[in-house]
Amino acid sequence: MLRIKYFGVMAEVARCDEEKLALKDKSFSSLISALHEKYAIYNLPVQVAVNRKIRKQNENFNLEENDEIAVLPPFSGG
Amino acid sequence: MLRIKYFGVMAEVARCDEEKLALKDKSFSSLISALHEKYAIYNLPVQVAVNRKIRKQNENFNLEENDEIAVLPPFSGG
Amino acid sequence: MTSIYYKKINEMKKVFIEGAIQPGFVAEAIAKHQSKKNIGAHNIFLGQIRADEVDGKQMNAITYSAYEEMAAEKLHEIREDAFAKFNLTCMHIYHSLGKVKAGELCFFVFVSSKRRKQVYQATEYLVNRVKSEVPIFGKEIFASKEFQWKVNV
Amino acid sequence: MTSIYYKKINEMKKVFIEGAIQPGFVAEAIAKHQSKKNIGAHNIFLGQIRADEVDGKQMNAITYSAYEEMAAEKLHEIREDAFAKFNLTCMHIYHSLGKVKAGELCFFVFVSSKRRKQVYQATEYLVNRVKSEVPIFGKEIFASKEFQWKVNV
Repeated sequence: MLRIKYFGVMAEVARCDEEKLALKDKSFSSLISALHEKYAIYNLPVQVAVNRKIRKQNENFNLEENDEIAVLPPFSGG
Repeated sequence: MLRIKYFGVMAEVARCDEEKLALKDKSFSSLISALHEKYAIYNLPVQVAVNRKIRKQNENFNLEENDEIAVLPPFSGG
Repeated sequence: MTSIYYKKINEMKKVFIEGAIQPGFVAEAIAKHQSKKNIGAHNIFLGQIRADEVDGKQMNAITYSAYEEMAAEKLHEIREDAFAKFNLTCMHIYHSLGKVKAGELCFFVFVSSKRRKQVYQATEYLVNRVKSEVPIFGKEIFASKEFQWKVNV
Repeated sequence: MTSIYYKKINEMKKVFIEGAIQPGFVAEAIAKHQSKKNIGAHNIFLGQIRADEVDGKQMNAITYSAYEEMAAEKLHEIREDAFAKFNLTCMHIYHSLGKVKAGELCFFVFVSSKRRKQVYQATEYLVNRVKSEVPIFGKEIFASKEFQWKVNV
């Protein structure tokens, strides 16, 4: 299980600020697929951050149990 | 007689903020000569304003009795 | 590691302000710099909420939220970059969280330097990087209670 | 002619402030703009007196004087030029007269616009023109009571 945080409009899409997702394996690509299956994120202008760094959605690497994962819509501060 | 205002370091050179000077005629060049004779203004980094506009020291034109004349050192606001 | 962690927590505290940034807060920030007698020039940017009209509906307020932990890290990076790039004495960045009404201030960037030359450019650099790189999210609220998510242009 | 005369007198009143510019005065100027709901960005420049050391002597204060009538005319011209050059909503310029101590503020330029793009450049333009074209004269006072006339670099 991985904990995922949602911000801005993405928290409205997910109807929560945070949830746990079960993945078939701990790869970043599995996470992206699971998020797309559940929320169609390929069609949304969102970015995924792992441990507070934006990662490209086609990157591949392994996640760890307590990685901090966040799905972020476009930034609009100021 | 023309009234001359002095500002900044020029008021210290002239030892007054304002004085009246008698000129041989009412030309700007006579004014500049009189100021140089009295205060050696050719050696000072000063500008002369007539009616609130800076005039070049080699300009020639006639002054009028109630023209507002001012001798100004370099500006140093801010 | 502990000291870095506390440093980040401290920076988070300094950046985000609940609700609008008050003019008096700006005055206090200015006053705090009057003991620094090597400063000759300050430049301040303030972002104010406009009551824009969108499709005939009037905007009333923006509600801001942020991914605060990531924002703190990003702001730390932006600050380090700005100190390396410009000759600055001090630099402060504040942003509102929660509701800020039209006419109120939501964003305050404050740079100070010995001389004035670079302060304008430094402020512009900070404002642009905060707007494009810091995970802050604005929800525009209309008089009708409808809303839309803000997009920076 | 009368209305132009009064306009100039009013501008003179607005520009020069006796002694240091207080942070609270800056806050009031900001607060006055909160009813203008078409403003999205403010930029503020503040000039602060540095306690520079010159030949081992420490500067304590600057005493400012001005040719106020000419300053009012020049500032009017600078303002008109800036409004023509940049897309601004408001513009305010304040400068101290009399004694301003090290650490205190002597110069306050404040521009506001719908969007942020031009505000930094507009502020820089105003600051530079005021410094080079407005007849204001600063006398730097040292701790020893000696003085020298300030020269802008």
